[in-house]
Amino acid sequence: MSDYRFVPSDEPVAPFNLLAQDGTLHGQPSMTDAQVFDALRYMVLTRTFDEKATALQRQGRFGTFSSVRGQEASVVGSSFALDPSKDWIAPQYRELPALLRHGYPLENFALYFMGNPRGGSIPEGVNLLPLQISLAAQIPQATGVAWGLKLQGSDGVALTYFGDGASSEGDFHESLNLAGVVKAPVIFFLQNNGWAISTPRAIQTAARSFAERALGYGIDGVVVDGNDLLAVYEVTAAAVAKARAGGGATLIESVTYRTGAHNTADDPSRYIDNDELAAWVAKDPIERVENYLRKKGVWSDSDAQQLREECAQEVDRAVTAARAIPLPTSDALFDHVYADPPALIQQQRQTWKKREAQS
Amino acid sequence: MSDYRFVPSDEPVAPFNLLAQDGTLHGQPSMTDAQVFDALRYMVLTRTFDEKATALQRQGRFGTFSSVRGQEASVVGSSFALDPSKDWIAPQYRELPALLRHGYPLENFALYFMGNPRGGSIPEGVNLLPLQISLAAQIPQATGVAWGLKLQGSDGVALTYFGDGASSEGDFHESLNLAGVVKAPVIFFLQNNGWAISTPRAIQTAARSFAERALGYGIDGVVVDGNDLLAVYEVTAAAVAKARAGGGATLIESVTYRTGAHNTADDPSRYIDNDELAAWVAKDPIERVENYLRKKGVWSDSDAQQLREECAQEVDRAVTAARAIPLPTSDALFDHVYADPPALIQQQRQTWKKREAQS
Amino acid sequence: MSDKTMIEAIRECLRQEMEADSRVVVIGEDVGRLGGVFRATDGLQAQFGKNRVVDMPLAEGVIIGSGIGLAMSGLRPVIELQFLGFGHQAFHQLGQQVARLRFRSQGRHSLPLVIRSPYGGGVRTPELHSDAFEAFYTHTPGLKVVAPASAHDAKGMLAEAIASDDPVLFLEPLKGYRLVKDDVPDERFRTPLGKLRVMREGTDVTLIAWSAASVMVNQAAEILAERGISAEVLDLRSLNPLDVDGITASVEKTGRAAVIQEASFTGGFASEIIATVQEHCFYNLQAPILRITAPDTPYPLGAVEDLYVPDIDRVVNEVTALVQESA
Amino acid sequence: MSDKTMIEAIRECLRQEMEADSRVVVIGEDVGRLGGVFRATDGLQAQFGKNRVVDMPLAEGVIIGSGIGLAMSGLRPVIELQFLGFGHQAFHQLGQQVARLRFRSQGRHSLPLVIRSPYGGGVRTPELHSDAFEAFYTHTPGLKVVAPASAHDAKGMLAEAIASDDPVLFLEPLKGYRLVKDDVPDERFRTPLGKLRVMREGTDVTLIAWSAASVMVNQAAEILAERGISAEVLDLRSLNPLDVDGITASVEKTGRAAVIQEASFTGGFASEIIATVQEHCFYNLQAPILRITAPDTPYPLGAVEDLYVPDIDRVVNEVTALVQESA
Ligand SMILES: Cc1ncc(C[n+]2csc(CCOP(=O)(O)OP(=O)(O)O)c2C)c(N)n1
Ligand SMILES: Cc1ncc(C[n+]2csc(CCOP(=O)(O)OP(=O)(O)O)c2C)c(N)n1
Ligand SMILES: [Mg+2]
Ligand SMILES: [Mg+2]
Repeated sequence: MSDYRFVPSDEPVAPFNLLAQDGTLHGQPSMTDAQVFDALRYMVLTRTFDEKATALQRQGRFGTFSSVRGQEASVVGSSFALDPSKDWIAPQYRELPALLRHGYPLENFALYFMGNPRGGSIPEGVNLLPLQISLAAQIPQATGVAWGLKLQGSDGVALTYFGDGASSEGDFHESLNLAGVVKAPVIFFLQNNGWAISTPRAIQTAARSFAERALGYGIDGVVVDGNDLLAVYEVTAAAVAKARAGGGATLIESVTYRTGAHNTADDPSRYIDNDELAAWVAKDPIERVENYLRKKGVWSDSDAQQLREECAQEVDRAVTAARAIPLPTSDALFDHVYADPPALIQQQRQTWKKREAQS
Repeated sequence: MSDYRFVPSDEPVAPFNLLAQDGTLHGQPSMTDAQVFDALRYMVLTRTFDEKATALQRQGRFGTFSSVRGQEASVVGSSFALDPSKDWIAPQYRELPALLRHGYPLENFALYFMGNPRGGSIPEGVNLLPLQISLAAQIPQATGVAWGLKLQGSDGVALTYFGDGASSEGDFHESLNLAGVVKAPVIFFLQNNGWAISTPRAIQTAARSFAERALGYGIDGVVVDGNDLLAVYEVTAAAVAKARAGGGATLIESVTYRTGAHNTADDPSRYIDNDELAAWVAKDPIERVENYLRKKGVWSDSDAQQLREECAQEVDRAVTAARAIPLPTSDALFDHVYADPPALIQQQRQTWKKREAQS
Repeated sequence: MSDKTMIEAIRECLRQEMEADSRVVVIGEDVGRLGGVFRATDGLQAQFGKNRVVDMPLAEGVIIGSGIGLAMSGLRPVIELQFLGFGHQAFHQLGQQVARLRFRSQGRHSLPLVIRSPYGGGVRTPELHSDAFEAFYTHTPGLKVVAPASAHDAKGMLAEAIASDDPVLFLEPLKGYRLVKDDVPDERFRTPLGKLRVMREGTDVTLIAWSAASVMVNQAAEILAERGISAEVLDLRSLNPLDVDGITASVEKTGRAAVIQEASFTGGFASEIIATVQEHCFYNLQAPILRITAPDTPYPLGAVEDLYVPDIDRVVNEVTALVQESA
Repeated sequence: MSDKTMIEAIRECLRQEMEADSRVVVIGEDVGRLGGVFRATDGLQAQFGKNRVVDMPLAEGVIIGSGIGLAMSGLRPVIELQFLGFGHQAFHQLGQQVARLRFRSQGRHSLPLVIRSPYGGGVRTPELHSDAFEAFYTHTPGLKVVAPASAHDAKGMLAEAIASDDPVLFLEPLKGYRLVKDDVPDERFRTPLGKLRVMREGTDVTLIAWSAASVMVNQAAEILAERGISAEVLDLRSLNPLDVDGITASVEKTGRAAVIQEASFTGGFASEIIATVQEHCFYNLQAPILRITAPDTPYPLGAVEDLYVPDIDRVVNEVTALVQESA
């Protein structure tokens, strides 16, 4: 860990990096080739999903949603450092591949963004919090989960995703501070993707880096190149290992870029700088991994082609399955609100059912 | 400023200090003797008030309130760096001498803690926010005041007081971050007095110092010996000068100690460490200033005696005046709630008046 | 006069008030370059500069809290809360600070502060974006709460709110932003707070609503009329101050009342209206006052929101039953 | 059985539930070494250690938010909010997260979480410490809200809340902590939520209250009895779930009702009760339902709080007038 830890200094911190865009390696990654293949699959799968869902949304056949485009290495690299059987994820809303790897079905994600409450359903045993729309609200919760695991003697950790925008909320501060005090095994994974809707990073904070904030909470902070799958994995795995060993929390700032729109309702041409965008598109994280594998001689055009075909099929399957699910009835308003629903709510359920039957 | 600015380093920061407890000087203070005399007066005045009000409270003749005991140098030194004609103070609740110097009458303070709403009244022209009970809520407001002064071309600044406890609230983070972004001329004056009621500093945060947090907002941070009047003044005056000149915000951590109870309802014997307390009582800020003046040969026992007599008289006058004010009527519930009260509230006022007349 | 959508009326009001008074500043998330996620502030930063139309860091607490400070320093801030649901993040500033500053400082600090926020459902927004949370704010003494349903009122009441020395929470029906369109004067004008608007006169029953629900209820009244039921429709527009006299006069005339709200059943502002009506019109009432609301469950995702928010059918059916059963 | 003050009953309940279930943990400001500012948790840290009774940094948002996480991880947290007014700082966690987690995760995550908080006035606390803010939480679907008035109920209902898989806001009348004293079983027991308590039977009028107001109203009923007015006093105890049947049965019998709350007038929980009573008992009511509340102003400083909070005199006078005018 000590290699990446944010060490107070008067110099701005350069993000930790292992892989150049052309696939050249700068250090010793600990990800195996098998892991990289698997990771690449999640990256391409969600890129495929993003493209398909965006197209469907334009035709009015899908809801508004936020794609992970451009941030795939950041999300996949970090989630690969977790053990889904005992570690937890508390997501924001832009981390589809992490959810999938952790066990959340793609079909549910599609269903959720088609507006069906059932889409929110998290399978039993999947250690996941719901998608979070109320920015930063998941950060205290992740801290609590991690702390609770520790109190109960588990060596599981919690990792929470959130954006540069969300980091300005008070919940960020309160959580990192508590994590420092109780030494919670939590990884605060801040995706600095340059934007919060139309608000650029420079308006979000005057800090040189977000990671520096870790100092003020007595936890470790790191900055990593978020478009570098290997580096993100490396840093996150180190933070996870430290947390498991009782070393407490880490704030990881993953420097990346949202190369798509904020969501399918957003028009970034109103505010985005085209040159900046182009520069980041040129750092595409999927290309970078493929360049790496090609350089190693373990990846060919036909491998790439086959992967894309498989992903297209998987996405089609999930979307078709989600679309085949009938529209929910009024019961969907009442299910799961309470473990033990008050009489008044039970009566309302009946009233709603009756009204539905009559119309 | 650069002498005190928190410079990132791997070493813990030692608080900036000018004056040893025995009155020996370690540097070049910019406070004049006249200022020091004046400051000492505020320190002794409020110490006198605290003792009197505590005694009255025990007899049931005064409300629960929080004394500034032990923190007089911290509060007085910082407030002396302000120009009441254009600078603003946003207090917490433990900064009586700063309020007095800024123009708030001692009588109002007494009235407020006797439970009379009129005590909250701030004279026109006094640039003060109300006492803040909802911890940290004044910090965003101070940031807004400072920013507003700047937007309107004034060179006034705002200074806000808050405790180590309050610094854990989200409002702290959101405010310092905004101040960094808009370069608001605001001084965040954090009084680290070791305690938040019974919660010690070590449970409040794992950070080495609170001042380090400044880095994460792109503003300056300083740690100062809060029992050293000259040092506190020096550091605050530098922060004020910087803010006036357009240099933005500063976080000042004033390291001091609450040598009294949290408030008159609190029983610190349940949680306080007696040795720690004794060590801090030995650093009494009033004694330190008097030692300094004595060493300079400008202070005698009879000066000290006279000052205390004057202060006792002033406190008596204020408390007597406050006690002479008749108990408020039900109008006090309705006055000043709205600039333009809704009809319903006007009717309620009449109803309450009528009921009062009948009973 | 010209036909304007609600969002156009709001934007025009902001522009004109900013032109007329240089103390008026606009702050919020994405209000500058983007012109707001609903474009209410479109063009304002280009016209008035970055010091008067400010994109803020993403933190509702300090957006409201610093707005309080801006107001104390002499400005007249108009804050855009991106969605009313995120008022929860600033609830301590809204409920304890904004609403009480004048009282706590015993009149030393006025708070000429407007908080504009889109609210309400019906347009398939994500979770936590659609709830009609007005009842939290109408139970907050010191805070005025306005919820217009027409473009005309949106312009006139926003101007009034900006001119007010009391803080005003200004609720905009996001469903109505582009759907609602009516005649609005081109020049500046003000519509006083505290008077309801009779949208339609009637004799059999008084239907009471505000914001987007008023529009829906008025359409329902049309259908009721075809069925021979003459409904008077009141658009409250201003929730605090509340036009108790206006409500009372109508219910005394019709003898029946229904209150329609988007919010969940228990403890919504409808309950307040009902408590008030039964107090003032007890001896005129021919039937219990009807409450048409969402159920006591959280606002759901888009595919079922039409089952959640009261609609024309429900109003028509339930009001018909009310009138027939008490005929 | 033995006489216990309310604070003793609460403390005993916490201790016994912690002994019975090692998943129960207590977190909050000053709950450890100090035992809470009202001593509700006195002795618990000494008995159960620092991992089960935790002094937290001063930040209500993360106290509630991390409590959610503790619950998801398998514990059963009991959170002390030092005063209910500071729920505002955590309002986003309470209103949008605590109340909705089960719904948002479609049943994946239960939330066995209790938030205890002293509330209400009458004891000269500082600003923002005394407001009766229950109405914010009764308008929050998914959150149960309990407000006992006796030591017996405090113990039994707190045990029930801790056993519940739904989140419960448990409101404790700080005025009653030491003043209220009644017979409480020494062993563990549970009082189900959702049933009101008839404090006194009567025939002329139903007086409805909860928490500290119940105690006061019951004393007023004594005086009313001396004046020949027979009042039935209902202590609601549980606000959500609400015992609508119990309320209805009483008002159907008496034909008159008054609701008494400490909170300000507009939009308090009293309005909800009135809306409900007029719906269910319309044809039994002989007079408008009376509302006895504080005015629509912020809770004031101590020297005038007795003018603000409803008291015995007001209840006696206003209820007498109600009964006489409609006799
Ligand atoms: C508390 C809160 N405030 C405002 C919003 C509206 N909103 C949705 S996304 C967004 C920007 C988020 O930016 P960031 O956290 O950087 O995440 P990104 O979208 O870049 O992944 C905003 C302002 C919200 N959802 N929640
Ligand atoms: C938001 C909020 N939470 C809790 C409290 C209760 N409370 C009053 S003072 C206090 C401790 C404050 O500590 P600190 O900020 O360090 O100030 P100090 O009293 O030491 O000057 C607490 C918890 C409060 N007033 N406001
Ligand atoms: Mg972002
Ligand atoms: Mg302190």
